[in-house]
Amino acid sequence: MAASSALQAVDPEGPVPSGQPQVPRISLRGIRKTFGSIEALRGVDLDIAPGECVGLIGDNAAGKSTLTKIISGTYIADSGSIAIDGEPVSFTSPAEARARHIEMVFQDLSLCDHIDVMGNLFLGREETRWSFLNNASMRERARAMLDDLDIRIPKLTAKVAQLSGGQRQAIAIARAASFEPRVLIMDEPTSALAVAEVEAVLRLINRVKARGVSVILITHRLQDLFRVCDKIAVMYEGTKVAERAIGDTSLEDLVRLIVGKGEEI
Amino acid sequence: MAASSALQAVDPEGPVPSGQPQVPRISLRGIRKTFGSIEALRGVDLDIAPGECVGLIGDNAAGKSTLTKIISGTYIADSGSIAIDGEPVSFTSPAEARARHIEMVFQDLSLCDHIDVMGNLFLGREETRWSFLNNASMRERARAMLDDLDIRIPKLTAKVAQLSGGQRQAIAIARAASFEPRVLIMDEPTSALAVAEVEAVLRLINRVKARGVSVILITHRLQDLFRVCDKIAVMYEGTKVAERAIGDTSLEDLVRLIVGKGEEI
Amino acid sequence: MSVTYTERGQGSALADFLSEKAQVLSIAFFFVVCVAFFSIATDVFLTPGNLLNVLRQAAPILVVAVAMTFVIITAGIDLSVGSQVALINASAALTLSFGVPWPLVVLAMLLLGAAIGLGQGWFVAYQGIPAFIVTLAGLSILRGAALYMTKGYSIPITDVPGFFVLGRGTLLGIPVPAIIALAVAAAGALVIGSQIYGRRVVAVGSNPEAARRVGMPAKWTIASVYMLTGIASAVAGLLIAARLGSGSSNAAVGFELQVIAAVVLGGTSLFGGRGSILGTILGTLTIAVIGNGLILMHISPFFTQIVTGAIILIAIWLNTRIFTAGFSFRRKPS
Amino acid sequence: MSVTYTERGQGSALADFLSEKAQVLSIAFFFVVCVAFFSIATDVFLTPGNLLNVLRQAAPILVVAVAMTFVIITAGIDLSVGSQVALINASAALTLSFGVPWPLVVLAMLLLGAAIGLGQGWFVAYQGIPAFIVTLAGLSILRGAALYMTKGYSIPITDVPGFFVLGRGTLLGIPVPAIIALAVAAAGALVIGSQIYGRRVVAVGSNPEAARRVGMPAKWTIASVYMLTGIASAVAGLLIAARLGSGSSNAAVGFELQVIAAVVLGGTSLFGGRGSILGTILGTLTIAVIGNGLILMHISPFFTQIVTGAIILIAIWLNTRIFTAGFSFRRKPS
Amino acid sequence: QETFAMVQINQQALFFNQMNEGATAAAEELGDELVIFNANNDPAEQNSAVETYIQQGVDGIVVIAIDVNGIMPAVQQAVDAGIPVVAVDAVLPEGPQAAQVGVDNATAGAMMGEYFLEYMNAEMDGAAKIGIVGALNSAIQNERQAGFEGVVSEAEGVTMANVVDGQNVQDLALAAAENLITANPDLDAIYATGEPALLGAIAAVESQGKQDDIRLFGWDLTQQAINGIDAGYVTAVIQQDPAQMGATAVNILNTLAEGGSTEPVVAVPVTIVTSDNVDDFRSIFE
Ligand SMILES: Nc1ncnc2c1ncn2[C@@H]1O[C@H](COP(=O)(O)OP(=O)(O)OP(=O)(O)O)[C@@H](O)[C@H]1O
Ligand SMILES: Nc1ncnc2c1ncn2[C@@H]1O[C@H](COP(=O)(O)OP(=O)(O)OP(=O)(O)O)[C@@H](O)[C@H]1O
Ligand SMILES: [Mg+2]
Ligand SMILES: [Mg+2]
Repeated sequence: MAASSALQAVDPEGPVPSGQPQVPRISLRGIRKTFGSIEALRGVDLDIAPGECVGLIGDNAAGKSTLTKIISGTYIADSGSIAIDGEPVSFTSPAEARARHIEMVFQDLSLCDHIDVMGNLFLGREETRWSFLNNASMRERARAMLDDLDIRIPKLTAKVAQLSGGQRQAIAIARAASFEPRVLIMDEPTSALAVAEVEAVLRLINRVKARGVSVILITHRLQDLFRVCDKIAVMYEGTKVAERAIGDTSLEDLVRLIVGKGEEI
Repeated sequence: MAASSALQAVDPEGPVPSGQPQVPRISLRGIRKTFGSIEALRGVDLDIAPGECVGLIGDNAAGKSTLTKIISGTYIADSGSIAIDGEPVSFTSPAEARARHIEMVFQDLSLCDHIDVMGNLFLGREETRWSFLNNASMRERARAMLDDLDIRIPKLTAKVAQLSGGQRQAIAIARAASFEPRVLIMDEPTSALAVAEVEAVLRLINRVKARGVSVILITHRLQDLFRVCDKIAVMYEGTKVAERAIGDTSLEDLVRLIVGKGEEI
Repeated sequence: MSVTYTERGQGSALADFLSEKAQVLSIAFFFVVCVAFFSIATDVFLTPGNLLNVLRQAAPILVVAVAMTFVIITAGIDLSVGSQVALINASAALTLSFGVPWPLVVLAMLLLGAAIGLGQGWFVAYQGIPAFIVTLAGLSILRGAALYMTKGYSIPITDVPGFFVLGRGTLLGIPVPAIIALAVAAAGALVIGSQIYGRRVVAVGSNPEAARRVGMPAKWTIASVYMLTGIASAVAGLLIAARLGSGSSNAAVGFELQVIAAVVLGGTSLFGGRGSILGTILGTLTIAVIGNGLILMHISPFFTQIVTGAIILIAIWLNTRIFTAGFSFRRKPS
Repeated sequence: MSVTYTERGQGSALADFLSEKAQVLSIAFFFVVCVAFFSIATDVFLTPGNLLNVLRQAAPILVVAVAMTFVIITAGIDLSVGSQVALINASAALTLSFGVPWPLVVLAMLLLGAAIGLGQGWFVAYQGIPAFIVTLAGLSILRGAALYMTKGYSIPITDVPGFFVLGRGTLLGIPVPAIIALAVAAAGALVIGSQIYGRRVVAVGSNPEAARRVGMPAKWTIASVYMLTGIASAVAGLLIAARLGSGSSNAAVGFELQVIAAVVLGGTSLFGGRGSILGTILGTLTIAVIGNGLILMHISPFFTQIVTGAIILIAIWLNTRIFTAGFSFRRKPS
Repeated sequence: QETFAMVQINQQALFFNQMNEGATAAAEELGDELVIFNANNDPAEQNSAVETYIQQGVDGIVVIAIDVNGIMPAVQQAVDAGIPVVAVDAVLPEGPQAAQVGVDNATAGAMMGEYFLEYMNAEMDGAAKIGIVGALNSAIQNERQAGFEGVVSEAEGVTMANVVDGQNVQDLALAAAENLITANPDLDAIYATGEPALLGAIAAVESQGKQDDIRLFGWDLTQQAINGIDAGYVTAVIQQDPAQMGATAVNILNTLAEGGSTEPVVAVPVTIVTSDNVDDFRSIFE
């Protein structure tokens, strides 16, 4: 694909041979978060190795989005610790997480409706020349970024408010994936995408994994997990109830784990 | 299920024996819609029979949401005609469509973030006693509506802004399905739902179909179509390119139709 | 795996209550502090006479602030209320001076206020012109009309004892204007909280497109809230005319900012969707109490403006620090 | 099935342009109509002397309106600009009367303006207090401070020819204030349209949480726009001082509403995210032209307020009818 | 030791501040306390303040009314509570107030009219076109305007150009005066009804370079007005003696409090300041 250079990912350490003991890229311990009367997270532990893709699944309102927002610095945990490459960190703002190359596709997309497609793709990372926006160079890269995701957006100058649901989602994905992430968090990235676009996202995940990027994928499309994930973590009502290597589980197993307590559907 | 009375659907004519020639519940002819420079719809025809579920699929930005918003009176078509039960109508506002029992689950959900769960469920259809909101009776029905969709929402007085993506979607679905629709349009209703909740929605569709409600289901989860639909319409760049009875098609066929022109994924 | 499936606990309802009612609690707290401070600092403040005075003085602002709360909840604004008050004030004095019976005048003024408000509402709701522009034009036009009617002079109202009761009378020892204002506020609270019209107002302010899509009469709802401020301005104009015994185009200069300040201080969001009549009442009374207290404390007039502004700012600021949990006046993060 | 797969056509770029620029086009159209009307109705209007007059008179408003456009794009508001102008105006006259060299005074006033603005911005951005409340308190405090400093006297500025050039001089026949104002406006347009700071301002106004999430310095951006209005108010205060040859706490009463009206008339949305400096320029000039033209036409002063308000309202209304396609001042339907 | 309260219109104009100073000084001399309230042009605020002072039981109230009719209920209330009220400047209708201090603005405006006609006949060949910079939102200034117009408008040789509204704010008055001058290139004179209006008119004449063509007549001296008189384009300014008015009012209240009585109308004379007598007033603005 001609445009693949637009989707770069660095891994300073290079891919680590699997099977060898290694420091997790991200390590969460005892994360808790309460909103008013709701305990969104009740103590969650999770490890993600470099180049690993973890599928995070669970019932609605289980706390998946909240957990990943804490990793990306959007929320601050009430208690618990986060370590990146073994080094404890505590983010007070998303900017700090971003400085450590943690990128996230938000479930609500977090686009600026009044800014055009190109502006949204480069939001917070505008290319400038003498402090002026370098539109020519951004336009070129923007095209490449979108082509990579197989999405058709005729006009880069259209305001994103007017785009279809899938087009908006594709922009959010392209934005997160294109700026050399070391950790890429995707919160239901394919929920509004059509078949071809979903395939493109899955290909994208496999591609960045190969470069050593750690990926967290939240999705309710369980069959996709088996295409890209190495490990599945299941959440239930604010706790992590199970973790499975991808080889040790099956679709039916996951459904049972999500629904919990032997309830049947 | 104890609460099934909350999900009622009327069909004054009663279920029609299939195979018999009948007036379509909804009949669209030559619908066109342009936004600025974008021709969102370029002349679309579609018929939906009473008690029939039509799956509307297509690539992102194909025009699915626009088409259904025209049926629900949210947009006004530039040209083309709509007939309901053979009678030509032209809606100038969503209120008129709603008066004819056309209900829609919007892709963006259209919830009021500052109003609580119960208020959103009954939005535009508040129960009153002497012009005062009858909260007691609404609370009871709200519980039943949500239980029907298998969704756990602990507090009916929580503001919907604080809920998880899936919870919000469930509220939008419950709102559209619960007030005796004759036509139920669902624009990607299951995109943010977990497994059990998706099943509940599919069950719901089959239940209302049996009562003679016409359903339009937009979804990118193609496998779901085979569980509930009678007919599939495929859109591509603002036109309807194919229509298939469910028995005459397969997953692979649909994927090929969506992607179009023999492109492969 | 040993993890068991447990449900979340119920959690503290108090925490929810606190974070949901933070604004009202915060202004209530501040109100109490102000009252306590002035009670200690001056011996006149807590006398019944003075308190009733404060109530009577605050009444016109409160009446309009209640209606303004509706407008602001729809994410609108009405800058023309001061000019409407002046116009009604002057018109009432003029018609009374022609010898028209006062109950008729009252009725006519209420209708006039409703008509003016509805006119502005029509431009906002049905023509889609921003409320700020429509009511700014209204501010200019209506004040100009009042000026033209009175030629800049004040018109005395004489010998209409029945009318004067509106502004100066008492009922069971409580000033009539205060009773009217509190009745209006109570009605406002009831309508916003538990009537279908109030629900529509909130829905239109929260997400106008969603309100339209569920079939609510969104445009009519928006237009009607301006009718409410029109009627409320008429009431305020009559109260002021009855209290001052005159009508003048200079009445209620700067009134709109006082009213909006009271509403916003009470925690209603200018971005729509969120507001509380109780907060508006407390906001209005707080401003009135500060004004009254500073007079009683014999603050130099060179300092009153500085002190008033500083008190409000510092108080709100301290409150945000105290009620930090979930407290946010700003647009909710989406 | 016989339907073939065809791609959508390109569509008319003109339609896009028209619907995107509807507000600016509409105010531009209206401006041209006003100019044409007054040119025909009076013979003085189109004389160079009068046009330069209008430019000079509009300059202080334009300078502040450009900065206010930034504030309003972030969904904020600054009600204190009039009081800031008065404070700077009075301070400049005072310090000049102490014999401080005028370039130093100019510098000091710009710094003072920046400091005041930043102070207000801090409360808004870092403390989360609504801009309306902060700047309303600022309006009161700063006007009070100006009053206190001058004790109500207007302080004459004498014998500072260099300073007077700022307000009364001309360069190549064009008044210096007009040159300053147009330079500020051009810089503003450049920053909003093609600088990274402008992009941040728009992003923060469009979706503050998204701006924060992508790592933009959201709070700093919000605070800084109030610094801009502070600096702009300082410039306006200096221009007015140099023009009047005196400083007084009475300067620029009601200035904030004029400025905000100019910005909103230019199509900038009070809900944030959308605004245009070109629109602001046209809005400011339109208001100035109407004020000037009505006096040239010898309209009775009792009618000027009525006529001004009515013209603006009717014009905006007609424009919405003409540019209907996609024209909407209101919040975008989500 | 008595406590008196003074309810002022605003503090934007020097006039009122000088009145405050005069009153404060008089009170100090008498050993009394004077508290001042600034209503910022809102008539209802004035009534509220009077009511508050009644609650506090002050020994006398001075009012400078915004709305002369509207203040009367509050005056009545004060007198009913045994608190004497003295009105200054704005003339109240017949009522229970103890005394009225100051000049009638309409009369003084007429005086200025007479002076203008004299000047016109002597210096302007008996014909002049005159414009007015007013403040329509100030009743006092409307009276000054009406008094002046009553004398001038019907007089032989006078052409009335526009009245423009400076809204009692000097930068608005400046713009209005500039527009007045451009609208009437043949303007000979301007009458400004108050201090902001006069300041604006002076600056407008300077900015338009019309010092040789236009003569200014107005109210309330300032340093700029004195400069204008020295330069010759400001011809005459009515100077009231606000400090004296304030002091007189306090003295009356003090007398009343000690059981004395007062005349119902106490005049404080106005002076028309011209180049002949301007030197007497320079010291005020040092
Ligand atoms: N900002 C907030 N304020 C209050 N409550 C919140 C907030 N964010 C999340 N919650 C609550 O926390 C719980 C977990 O929400 P979260 O969004 O993490 O769920 P989720 O697992 O992502 O669900 P879904 O699959 O539906 O997206 C929910 O009960 C939700 O109501
Ligand atoms: N309000 C609008 N203004 C301008 N353009 C619009 C508007 N609504 C839709 N469009 C355009 O119309 C086209 C069709 O959009 P639509 O939302 O109908 O697609 P869709 O088939 O629902 O796609 P998706 O599967 O991604 O939701 C898109 O190109 C979109 O940009
Ligand atoms: Mg989620
Ligand atoms: Mg769609």
